[in-house]
Amino acid sequence: MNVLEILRLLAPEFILLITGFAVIGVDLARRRQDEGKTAATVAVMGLLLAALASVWLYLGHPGEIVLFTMAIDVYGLFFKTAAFIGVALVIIASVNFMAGRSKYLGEFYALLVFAALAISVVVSASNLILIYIGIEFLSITSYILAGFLRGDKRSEEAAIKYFLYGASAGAILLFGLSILYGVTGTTDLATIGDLLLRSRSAHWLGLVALMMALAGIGYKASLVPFHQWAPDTYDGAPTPVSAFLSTASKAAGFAVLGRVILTAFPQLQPDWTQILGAIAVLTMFLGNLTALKQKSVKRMLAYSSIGQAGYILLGLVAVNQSGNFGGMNGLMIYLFGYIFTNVGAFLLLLAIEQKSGGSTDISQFKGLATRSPALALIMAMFMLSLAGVPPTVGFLGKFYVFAAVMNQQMLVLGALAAVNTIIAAFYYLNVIRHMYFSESEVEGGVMASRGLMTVLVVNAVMVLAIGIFAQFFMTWVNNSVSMIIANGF
Amino acid sequence: MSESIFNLTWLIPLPTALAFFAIILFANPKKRLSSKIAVGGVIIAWILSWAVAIMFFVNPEFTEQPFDLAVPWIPMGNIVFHMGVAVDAVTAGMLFMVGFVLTMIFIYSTGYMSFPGHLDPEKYPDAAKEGLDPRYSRFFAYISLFATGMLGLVVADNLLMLFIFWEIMGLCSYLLIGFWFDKSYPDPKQITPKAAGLKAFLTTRVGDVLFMMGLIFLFIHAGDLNFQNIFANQEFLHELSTTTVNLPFFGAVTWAGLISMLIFWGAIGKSAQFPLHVWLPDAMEGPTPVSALIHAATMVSAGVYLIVRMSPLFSAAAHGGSGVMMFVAFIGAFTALFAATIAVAQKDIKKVLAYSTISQLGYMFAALGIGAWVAAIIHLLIHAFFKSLLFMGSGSVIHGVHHGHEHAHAHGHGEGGHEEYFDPQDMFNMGGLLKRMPITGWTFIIGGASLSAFPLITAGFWSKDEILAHAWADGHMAVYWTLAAGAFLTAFYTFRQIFLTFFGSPRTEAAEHAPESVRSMTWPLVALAFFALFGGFVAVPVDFPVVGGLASDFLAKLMEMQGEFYGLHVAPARFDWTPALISMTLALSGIVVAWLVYGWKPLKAKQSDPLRRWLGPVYTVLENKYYFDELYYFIAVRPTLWLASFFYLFDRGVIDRIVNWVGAFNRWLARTLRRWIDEYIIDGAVNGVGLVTTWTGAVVRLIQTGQAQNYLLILLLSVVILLLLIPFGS
Amino acid sequence: MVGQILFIFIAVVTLLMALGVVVARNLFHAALFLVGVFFGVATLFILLEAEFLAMAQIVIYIGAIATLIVFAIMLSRGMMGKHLGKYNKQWYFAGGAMIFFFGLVSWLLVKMPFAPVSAEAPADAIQQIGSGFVGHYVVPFEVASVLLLVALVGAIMLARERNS
Amino acid sequence: MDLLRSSVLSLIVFLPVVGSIIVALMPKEKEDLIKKFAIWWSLIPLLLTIWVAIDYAMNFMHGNQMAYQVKLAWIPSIGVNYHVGADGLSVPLLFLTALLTTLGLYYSARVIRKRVKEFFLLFLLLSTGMFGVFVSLDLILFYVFWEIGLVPMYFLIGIWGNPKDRPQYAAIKFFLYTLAGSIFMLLAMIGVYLSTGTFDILQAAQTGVWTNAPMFATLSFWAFFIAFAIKVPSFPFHTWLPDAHTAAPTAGSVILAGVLLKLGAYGILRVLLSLFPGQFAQFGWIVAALGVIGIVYGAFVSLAQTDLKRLIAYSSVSHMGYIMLGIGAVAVALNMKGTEGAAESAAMAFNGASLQMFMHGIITGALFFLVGVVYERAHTRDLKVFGGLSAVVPVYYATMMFAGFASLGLPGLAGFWAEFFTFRGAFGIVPWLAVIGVIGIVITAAYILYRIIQSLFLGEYDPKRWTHWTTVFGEHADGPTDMALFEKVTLWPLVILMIILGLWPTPLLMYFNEAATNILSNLHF
Amino acid sequence: MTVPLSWYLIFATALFSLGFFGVLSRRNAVAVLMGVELMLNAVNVNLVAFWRYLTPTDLSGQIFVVFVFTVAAAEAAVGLALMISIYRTRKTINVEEINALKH
Repeated sequence: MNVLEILRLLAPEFILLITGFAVIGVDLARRRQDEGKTAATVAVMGLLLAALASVWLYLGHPGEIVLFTMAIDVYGLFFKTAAFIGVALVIIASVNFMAGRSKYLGEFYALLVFAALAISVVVSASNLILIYIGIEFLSITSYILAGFLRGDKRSEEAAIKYFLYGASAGAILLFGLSILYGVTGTTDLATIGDLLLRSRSAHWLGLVALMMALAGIGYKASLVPFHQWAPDTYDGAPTPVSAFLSTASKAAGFAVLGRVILTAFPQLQPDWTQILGAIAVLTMFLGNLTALKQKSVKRMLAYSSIGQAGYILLGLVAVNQSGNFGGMNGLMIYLFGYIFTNVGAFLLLLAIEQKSGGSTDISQFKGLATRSPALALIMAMFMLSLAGVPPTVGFLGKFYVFAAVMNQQMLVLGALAAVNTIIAAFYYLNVIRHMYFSESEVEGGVMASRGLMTVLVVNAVMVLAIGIFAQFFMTWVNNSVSMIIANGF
Repeated sequence: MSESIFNLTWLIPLPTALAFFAIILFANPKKRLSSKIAVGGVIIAWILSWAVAIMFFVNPEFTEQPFDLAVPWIPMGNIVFHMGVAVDAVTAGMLFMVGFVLTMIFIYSTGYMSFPGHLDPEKYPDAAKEGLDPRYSRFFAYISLFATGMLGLVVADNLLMLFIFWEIMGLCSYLLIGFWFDKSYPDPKQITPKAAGLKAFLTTRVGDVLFMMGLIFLFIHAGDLNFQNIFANQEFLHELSTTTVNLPFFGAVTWAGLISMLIFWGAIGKSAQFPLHVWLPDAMEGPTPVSALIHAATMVSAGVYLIVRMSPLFSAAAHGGSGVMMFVAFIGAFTALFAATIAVAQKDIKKVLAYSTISQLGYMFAALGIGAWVAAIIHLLIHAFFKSLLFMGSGSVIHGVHHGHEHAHAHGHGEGGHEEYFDPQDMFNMGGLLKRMPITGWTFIIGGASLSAFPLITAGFWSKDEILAHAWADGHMAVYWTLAAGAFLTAFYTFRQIFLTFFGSPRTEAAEHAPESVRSMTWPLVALAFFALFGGFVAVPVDFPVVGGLASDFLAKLMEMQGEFYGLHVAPARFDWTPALISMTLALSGIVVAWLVYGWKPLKAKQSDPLRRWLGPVYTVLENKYYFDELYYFIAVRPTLWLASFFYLFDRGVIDRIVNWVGAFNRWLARTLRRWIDEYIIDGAVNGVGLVTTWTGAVVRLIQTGQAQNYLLILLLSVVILLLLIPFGS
Repeated sequence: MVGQILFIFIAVVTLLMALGVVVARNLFHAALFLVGVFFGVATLFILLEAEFLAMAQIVIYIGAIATLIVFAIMLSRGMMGKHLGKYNKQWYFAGGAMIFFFGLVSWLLVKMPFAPVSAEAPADAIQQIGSGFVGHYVVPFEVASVLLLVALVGAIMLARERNS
Repeated sequence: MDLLRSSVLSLIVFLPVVGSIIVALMPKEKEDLIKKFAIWWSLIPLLLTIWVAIDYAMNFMHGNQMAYQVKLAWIPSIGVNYHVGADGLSVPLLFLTALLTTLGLYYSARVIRKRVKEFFLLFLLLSTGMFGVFVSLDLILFYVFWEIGLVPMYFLIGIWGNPKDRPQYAAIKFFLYTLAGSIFMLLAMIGVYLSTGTFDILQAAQTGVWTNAPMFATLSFWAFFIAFAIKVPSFPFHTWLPDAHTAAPTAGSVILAGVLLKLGAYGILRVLLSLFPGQFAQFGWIVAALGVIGIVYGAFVSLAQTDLKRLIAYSSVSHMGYIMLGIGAVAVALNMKGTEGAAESAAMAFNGASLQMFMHGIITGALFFLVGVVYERAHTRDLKVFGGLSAVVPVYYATMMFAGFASLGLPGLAGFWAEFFTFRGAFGIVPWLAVIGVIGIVITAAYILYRIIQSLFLGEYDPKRWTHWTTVFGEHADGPTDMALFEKVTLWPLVILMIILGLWPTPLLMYFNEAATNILSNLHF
Repeated sequence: MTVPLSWYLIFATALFSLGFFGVLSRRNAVAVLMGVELMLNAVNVNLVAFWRYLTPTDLSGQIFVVFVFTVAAAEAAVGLALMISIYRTRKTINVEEINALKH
């Protein structure tokens, strides 16, 4: 394992590290005059470069442990690419929004880059310690990002709540990991998996560790019993940060959950299928039903993202060997599509917030179709994708997840998921209804900055493209799944 | 040569159809032109039909192998349904009658359709100037379509095509009865034309639906509906009359019985027999040519024609032991008597004729019921002639009285504004019109005599007597005596009508000034009067002492031969003195009694009907037609409307709410529809989704308190629960 | 035998001090108790022959974190005057839940079939830890360094006096 | 030639989308350019469908296989491919869709004044969805087009519906109904894949679905059936129809009644009949019973209506009952293989159901246009307000008479044949249900004559009863004005079709008859 | 080596529970932070005990503890910074009053 090889395999991480410092450097050099524009461009360049690196790495189909703790495999690389693109989109869109709001814009973009770094580390961590340090690194950067708008009461409140919840959940996660370490004596996931496979007695001990770890990781993916911080934080945090939190960091949560469960606890499948299944149903129902009641679109999106997390978890619950309907490919394509849709939806709120001076109430959306048809069309497309109407990517994701659930003959779960789609369809349609059918209470079209517009168009195109050219993306997802499943079972 | 003539049969319904489309597409604005097109079309059809009919009469050998020309028309499954035209003795007879009567009525209506009384001229200036009905051309379009329907029905070679033309006639009768749709009467109880049209269509529709069921069952069993194919092969009829199907409360019924019963109900609907008769009298609201055309000559007789066509099936059913023939006879006889009784107490000239038509049709069905196939057909043909004559006569009387009323009114006799409504059709406003309208008068008397079967000289006597003779000969005494009573009453009300309208002194100024009708109206009356008198000789039985040998009853013989072809063994009625004498005495006594009551001491103006005093309450019952209209309204119309509104409430209330219970938008519904709010709160418990969303709302408020430490507490509790699951869960 | 008595003594003292942290009305006393707990834990490390950790514990926890907390208390002193109740409304429920949690987890841990190995702690533990940082766990090490940097930048950015 | 043959179906399906994209690119202000373009553009698929009809009749008539088949891989990993084809059943329906779309666009060009560009864009998109459903032979492709058809209709009802009829509530109810059904259908489709290994309808039919697990087969059957029954709509699931129809703009409700309702019925005939013959035979009588209830219930409720459009909407529920009765009869016949005449009655019932699909399309399409005609002038649909219009607007009266009488099944007009065949089939197989259904015919005659013709046209015309009349172009008028040229051009093709098909149904029946014999022989009848 | 492993585990769990109780019930944010520190310390004891009794030769237990130190430090820094900035804007450090964002 010579240095060049390490450099090649850990290329994305190194690139991000350098970009982070470069961003801070550039911002200092510009002495904070240009509201972080150059810093943002450098950050975006770095992220895209990292994304390219991980795609290039991906094509080489690596599947090996690097430096004892980093498992560079197609599974991890898939999530890295998705996260990097997500963060890049967030940065591009938020330049205009963040311009007047804070002096430390250089730090803001640097933090986002470091958050991306944290995700790329945690996603391919195959060692308990690295998992813990990665999650805490991601959490801490998120606390700061959440509380970035110093003067703003909502942003600080969001940050403090997130901090308190994250710290306690982190402690419980740590407790779980320590028990796991105690039981198996090693910190490497793969060896833990083999040890637990062999010794029957460690069976339910593993479960205790898993339950506690579930709390720690589950909170990141905002699964129901551990989701309560999410609505307040998404609502309070600056919208680009909410976009980041609800997509990239959630994807990281699912990636870690997937890796830990599939590598460390494969033989406990009957147990965690039931528990995760129950959690998934709870998440879907609570997320969707509360979203029904929301007046503010931002808060509605927060709860809808919790609901969507329920669906994504279904992919994991119904994981199985069969090539096409293995569940994990459902989870991944759903997540991939979800990142684009949710980033798009939150960022669109930016434009609305800017126009209405901070309020994201549904009444702001009334008659948007007449005032700014392009934005309305894009938002309608995101809503339809979240509702799962073909030919969008949302449908593709739901299709594969449903397929996996049906493949495992979990009819009740399938039926409950279907009912949820109907409930969810209602409040997604509600937004469309306000935009297209009712008269606008607010005058004047909604102005979106060039950066935001490009991001929205890119997202909208991706949402449709993945839906239609499903085959291209599915092959990409399928063989990244075969990697993780093969060594796991 | 004869073969080529028959090839023209399919052309018969065509001219009037082309006339219909020509009028509605092109000639609508020009009234005179459209009437010329219509009359031209019907004349061509008349010539063609007479050519075919006479050609058939001339060479009777066609009864063995009736002419049939069919073309493949509709693919059904792996067979193709053939449609075409057929001519046999019955068709020939009908063609002869229908062609002629249609033409007479078309010519008559060109004169009759002048500017109607109930429209005020200012609204239709040009029509008033021309003196024609504003919707003159539309009328001719409708009657051309009607003519197509009737002609098509007569020449049809299969039951489905017959059914199609049958319904087209139903449509035309609806359009024509409701022709003066904007006419309304001060007295709300009196039925308006538009309501009469609707009533006619719906009542006949009930019959048609049962007819369609019969047709479909026949089609299922026979695989084909062509008359000659089905009724010519005996083993099919035998098989049909033996296989049984058990119905809920009828028990085991043979298929033949069931099909013929259903088809008979179609005939009951169309020919206005007992249970479904209510629409015919109200159909008099239409213009008189329509009443003559539809409700005397053609449409109502279509029902009889259908049963005549179906008689092989009926007789097979009878052999198979089903009582359908007896049922037909009973309905026929009962309707004959029942309608006659009502006719006695009517004061409207057209209503009397309407009930008399129902009664005469009753005679025909009674004849069919007792198997007198030939008598029924002959009475059908002859009745068409004198009944259309009577209707047209009454039309010209009404026309005259109306003009008289206008005339009197114009001369200042009327006091200023429109005095109370003057009904030109009410016989008690007429009197002594024979002097004013001689041609109409005398032709009317001839028709009346023929209707009441004035012995020996009128055609009506021979055809009705034939039926009575058959009833007597075959020993159906119950049927015979009802028909005989009916005959007496027929004579009585016919001559009551004649004495009231034509004899005595005019009771109103309108009657005094009633002018004779235009030549185009009176000339057809004369032509029909000729047939009313001499038509009967076609049916004079051979062995009648004096006149027997004179005219060869070739038509009767022709029908008998045709019967053989269809396996109906129709015994020719040997002439027997007793029934003939009884019917003669009945007819004469009817006339004498009528003379005693109305002719001897003619009524004065404003004098009510003497019968009212003698019959008292019975008279009012008869006048109100045994209250059948009210009865049907009570047992049929009101429950349907009530059921409709009940289902609608059920639809909006229950199902929608169940749906809302399922759909998640109930909360949203409450928010947007304020007026529903009470219902939402009242049965909030009922609609579950509303409940679920309020419950989750409450739960969310409970746990999403915004307190970070509450969240942590719940985090702890969830971890504890998860840990508890392990020892107990797996 | 001596070890056991020593362990029990240290454990009990540390737990009492921990209770003090939680119960102390005055925040200052709580901070002091916290330092005591850190010290107790350090002695336990020594008992477990993890000397390096004990030293690190003292330097980091007491030296850095405790002082940091004291600074925070000093900075938010203004609020001290009001002395409103130290517990929020839900402390009863939380207490009960915690006792139950403690019982459940300790029951689970005790039931665990651990097979203690009676080997000696390696002499060159510190060297091994050092080589561990740059050998097996080099990636977490780097990540930890970046984490500290980010925490640094974030803390300054959040807590800086607003000059303008 | 065979290049055209293989690409014609795809052209028909995707031309409207291309059209809608071109419309999207056009500037919003140039409204009449958009209108002209949309109408001429929709003519191309119409001509193509006519060509397909002729070509199919000439040389694909008696081969028992799908014509114009095209199979391209779409998502090969799970065997989903873009597999389209047409047979006797879908060719006439394609023509119907194209015809109604062109007429709808032509009519709306002069009537729609609000947000014109979006209207035409959505309308073209809608026709793609409908074309797609009629040609797709792959379950997922079927599902995707099924949903694509849903979204534009949602907007059409919501945006252009008139405010008094709660369009938003109607739109959302319409969307959620269909979505609820189709989600469970999606699960059932996945079930089909799991049991047969393919999404292709034809192959799955051969291998037989869930042959080993009857419980799943029944569940999947009911999932499919409910999704289609909601769309038909059959009895218990119909409450969305009246709201959607009354709220939708004229052209919208024409397309909704003319074609969208047929997607459900077509789905049953194409998918259910071939994939679940066993279960369908077992539950056939329920389908027939729902049909009969639909006929009678729909007829009675229509009788109670005072709003013209809502009345016609309920009449569609009743008319669609005939289709369900026909289909139910076919299903019951499946397990009456032994008895003679069952095969023939089944063919008749199938013909009846498919005929009713086409005839109801043109008849109710015409009726809704006619409602539009009167609504554009009187701006109200309350029947109590009109009276005696027959004298004032004769052309409108004549056209409404044709449409009305065709709708009540008068022989000589199109509606009769559908009813005749349906009852001919139904009486042969489920006589008792058919007898109840027959009541519907009388009530249909009642509500059409009594509610529509009577209150609209007959009686005394007095101008004082309703004063704010306008001409169809919006200027004030003191009374109802007769049909404008564009309205005549829209309606008369439908009336002519009604008359021709009424007198001689063979040009249409030969397709359906051929499809009936093929499908029933595939079920080895 | 007389002290059995389970004693350490029980002690660690007790300390953890006390810490969590502090987090759950204290009003003052800083006190909550102290609770968090207690919990982390408890887990450190746990880790070291496992290392000592189960895998004395493999030092990953201790290394884990060192990383926990770094995380604790970083967390404390960021946490306190947040609390101070909130104190500046809302003049309160009481967790209960920070509940503007809810349901």
